[in-house]
Amino acid sequence: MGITSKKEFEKNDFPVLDSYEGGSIILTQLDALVNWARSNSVWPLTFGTRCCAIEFMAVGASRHDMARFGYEVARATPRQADMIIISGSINYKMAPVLKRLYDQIADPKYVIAMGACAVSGGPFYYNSYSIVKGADHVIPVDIYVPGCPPRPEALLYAFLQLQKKIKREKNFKKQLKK
Amino acid sequence: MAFEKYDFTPITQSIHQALIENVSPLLTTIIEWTIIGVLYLLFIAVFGLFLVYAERKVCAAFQQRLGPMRVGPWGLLQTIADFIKLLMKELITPKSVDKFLYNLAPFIVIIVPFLTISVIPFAPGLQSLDFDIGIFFVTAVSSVGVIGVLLAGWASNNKYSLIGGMRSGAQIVSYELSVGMSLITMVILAGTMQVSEIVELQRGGWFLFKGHIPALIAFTVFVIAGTAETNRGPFDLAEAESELTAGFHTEYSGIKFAFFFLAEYINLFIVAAMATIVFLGGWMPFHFGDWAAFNNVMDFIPGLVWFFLKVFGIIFLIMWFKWTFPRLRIDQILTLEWKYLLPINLFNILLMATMVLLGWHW
Amino acid sequence: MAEFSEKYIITDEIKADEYLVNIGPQHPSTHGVLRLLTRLEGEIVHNVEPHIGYIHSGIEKMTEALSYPQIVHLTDRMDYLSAHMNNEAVCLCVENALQVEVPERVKYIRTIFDELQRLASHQLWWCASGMDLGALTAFFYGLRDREDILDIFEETCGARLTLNYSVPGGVMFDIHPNFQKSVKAFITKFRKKLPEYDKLLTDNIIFQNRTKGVGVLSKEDAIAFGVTGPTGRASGFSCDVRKHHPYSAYPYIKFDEKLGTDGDSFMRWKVRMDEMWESMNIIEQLIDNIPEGDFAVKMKGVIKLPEGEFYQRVESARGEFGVYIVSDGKKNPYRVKFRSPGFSNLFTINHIAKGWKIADLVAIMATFDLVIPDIDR
Amino acid sequence: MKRGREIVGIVGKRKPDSVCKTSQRFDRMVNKKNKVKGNKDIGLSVTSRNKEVNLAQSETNQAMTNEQLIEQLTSANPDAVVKQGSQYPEITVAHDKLHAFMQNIKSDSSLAFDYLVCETGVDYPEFIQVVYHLESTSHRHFMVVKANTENRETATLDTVSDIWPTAEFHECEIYDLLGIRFNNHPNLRRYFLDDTWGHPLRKDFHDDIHVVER
Repeated sequence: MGITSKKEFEKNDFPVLDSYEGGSIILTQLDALVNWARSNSVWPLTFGTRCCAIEFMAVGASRHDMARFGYEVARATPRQADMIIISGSINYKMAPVLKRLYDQIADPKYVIAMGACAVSGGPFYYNSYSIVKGADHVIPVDIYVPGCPPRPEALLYAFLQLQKKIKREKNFKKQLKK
Repeated sequence: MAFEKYDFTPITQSIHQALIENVSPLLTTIIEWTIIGVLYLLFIAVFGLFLVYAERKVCAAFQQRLGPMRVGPWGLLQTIADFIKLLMKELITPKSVDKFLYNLAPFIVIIVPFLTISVIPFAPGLQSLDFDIGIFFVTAVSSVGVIGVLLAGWASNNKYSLIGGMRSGAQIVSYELSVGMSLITMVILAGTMQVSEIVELQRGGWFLFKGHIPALIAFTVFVIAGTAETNRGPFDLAEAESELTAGFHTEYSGIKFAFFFLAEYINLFIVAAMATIVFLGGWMPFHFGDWAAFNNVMDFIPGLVWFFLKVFGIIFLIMWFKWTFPRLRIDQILTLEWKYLLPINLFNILLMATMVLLGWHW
Repeated sequence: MAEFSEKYIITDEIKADEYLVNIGPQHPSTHGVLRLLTRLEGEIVHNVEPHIGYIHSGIEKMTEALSYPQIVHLTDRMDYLSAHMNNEAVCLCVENALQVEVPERVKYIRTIFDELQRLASHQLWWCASGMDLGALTAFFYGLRDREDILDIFEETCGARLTLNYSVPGGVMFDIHPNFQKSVKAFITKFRKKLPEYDKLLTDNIIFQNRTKGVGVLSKEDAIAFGVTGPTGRASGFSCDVRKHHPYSAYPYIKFDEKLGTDGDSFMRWKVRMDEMWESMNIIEQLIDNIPEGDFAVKMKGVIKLPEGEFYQRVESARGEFGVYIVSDGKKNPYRVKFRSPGFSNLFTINHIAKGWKIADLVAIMATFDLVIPDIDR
Repeated sequence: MKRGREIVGIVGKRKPDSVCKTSQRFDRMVNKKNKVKGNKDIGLSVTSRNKEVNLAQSETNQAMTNEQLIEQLTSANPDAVVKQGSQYPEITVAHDKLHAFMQNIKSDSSLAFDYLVCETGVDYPEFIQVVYHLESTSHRHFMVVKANTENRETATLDTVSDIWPTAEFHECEIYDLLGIRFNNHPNLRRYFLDDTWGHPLRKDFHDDIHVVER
């Protein structure tokens, strides 16, 4: 399905209203509001392991400036962060630490696996005795960004994809069904 | 004068009259309290969020970036999105914390700006509490905030928090002195502690110009000490990110963290407002000697606008500090206070007293 | 699966007033996943014990199953900020072992890339350590100028960070036609920008108070602990491999080895700032004189090193980088050891941070310019 | 900038020796110019050491040649094995005499190997070898010392961390990856891996769980 016009692109961009059949209007609108807020204010944890961390820094810097999308406030403490960008490889000694960091983040939390190492082990897939073959062996990952290291534009695209993903969430309906 | 037409006193008076004629005096008081409370709550929420946005834009400008752009026009809705997100975020209470104090701390911190803001005259007639000890009240109440910070540091059961809390305690207790003394210097000049009267006294010229040398010294000291008291860079040791992750609020998440965040910015506003009132004539317009035409044009601008213009000027100055200077070390901060600012202040009070006594001011 | 238990290994007993703080593995000041087990009394550091291995990837073991051209591509994942120096070290080692003389053009290109990489690395160090000291704006200024160098890299070799540009026998492909022009433009621009860096931090009174006299490393200690690079040179330890064991085009050019005297954090800062000027001088000497010729010599399809042991030293952005290859005559090495500068540098932390405040520990860490994957390999 | 044009003469296929001469001549010219102009140097307290660099001169800086070095070492330690034709002077010392030998070459003022560049281990079928790359910062010698352990199973060697403090950390790394225990080491612990792991750089290390072989 190709996107031909700007209008169609925008329609694809906001699938929230399309995806609700029935249900109460108030909760739907509330859902849309909360998702709008959440998707536009995702604060990453300052967490970098390998080369990708440098590209992550480049994304935060003047030329690429991720602050435009509301991803600005990189928090050093996991309690206040919303997202981990796993930038680099995770080894078996680091894996419990990463799991713990993920657990310390308050819900809702998101994970971006940046770079080949975090996606699959990358260059350390073969013959390495200590690298976990993909960070998704340790914590659930929302967005995968390939590349070694990915370009800053790729990470920005991942942010936009994450925004789209957050906008599809159903927070209140789930609670009602319970 | 021309700007008297922007006086809010008739409006507040008419509301008061209408209420007191129709309902009992007790109910009048309750209704007025409620209105004022709601108004201040709204003001703090909206203005706090706006200051966060302003800080982001200012720092982006310093860093040759754009800052928030995508959420609303020019990213204006960014902080609202942040606020809703923080509101909806999970509140984690770690297992080993002192639960009562841990939950109490953010409220103590947020109460302080509510108390201090009550004596600030935004415009003629737009002030809820007009004590005769207004300045004294501000200095007394603003030191309550440190208790919240200390509690947060202690109750979090985290070593980073504890170090941050202790740093903050040492720092704020020290800099309270400088803030108080620089205000007292100006109180000597004014001869009163009543905030509205201090503003009224500056009708002929701002105290910064009236008191010339000692007033300038007091102003400089006040801005430095005020920056330190609000825990902002370069004095942000309590939450020094590269050393203590997030300092005293390391363990706080969601809206409790937002309280700390908001309180910091409202405190910033209060420091700027106090500097405006005491040194820059509050809502008084800028007048220049005998230039009647110029003065009339200045009078045309409402007092509320004047007040916020001055406040934003000082807030911008303090933001400028933050985004330019590296952070000090704890012993350097205390050295700065006890070895430099405090002696300068004591000397300055003497100078001001002599000057007032001999009538060497305009 | 082998389980990792979190153990506190403490060399001597904790005294009554002391407490332990775990700085890291996730902490903004450690620049990666380093864990510093710190014993504090109040704010004063009594003991720092670095715990590494949180990013250990076993590159040395992996190389035993790879051929020599493949090893080159793993090396820039170690010290990714001096990726080209690492690549070059392996290439030079292989070329030395095979007695291959690379064309002059390659030497010039490699040296220019070395210095560009050093500039980029020092820029990143500058902005990261500015952030550690609390000056957040520095972070953005450094990265802004770094992008210009990355553009030059990208133009020629298609990569921004992990260059993979050197191969045994030369470089991967010839320089881009615009290369000389854009390098010159960058140098002209950066010569104007660099004084800005000094204005923002070096001349700042708060910055000087934070760094002067803090964390002094004496020359004797620097030699004894094997501290190399700008960190060692700040202590007066003349350890520049470019001077003492010149390789590539370094014998042809004239440059100063910046030596400090005090060995404190400020001197480490100053030496790096001066090295940026010196790097630009080196590039300017070379950029107009790149000789014509091949960009690589023809190597055999399968490179087999003669039996023996080969050691090659290069000066990476943070010190002496060494490659030690033991070959048994096959296409894979028998054993490869990377002597990383960060490994030796890191472990002096305990020696020099004792007695300073926790904020000074951060300042010392910042001026050491550590890259953790370089230490862990 | 003008400096770019000062060394135009060296471009081409000239040999390093001629390069040095020309560059020296140019340098003299540059120095004369700089006396008038004053070289711009922002280093306020950083002393610049402008030494003539070339391969030949850096060799002459050495107090003695490699042959003399080997001769002196072998005369003092007759049972040390010298390898011929290697990149650097190379000496293999018996494991029980290692510590005394190392102490000697550091304290001897004519040798003064005070800088341990690199210490590493190599696993051979019969023994594990520890390789020390040493440099003298005063004489600029470079030398390789090797010591073999008696066997692979209980590989032990004397520590040199009391001679060069940096060895303490390199030895921990070797212990971690190759499993050599160092006697008298102050704090021998595993840096990278846990006690439950084997020693991965040994040739017989196999790990079917973590390693994907190719």
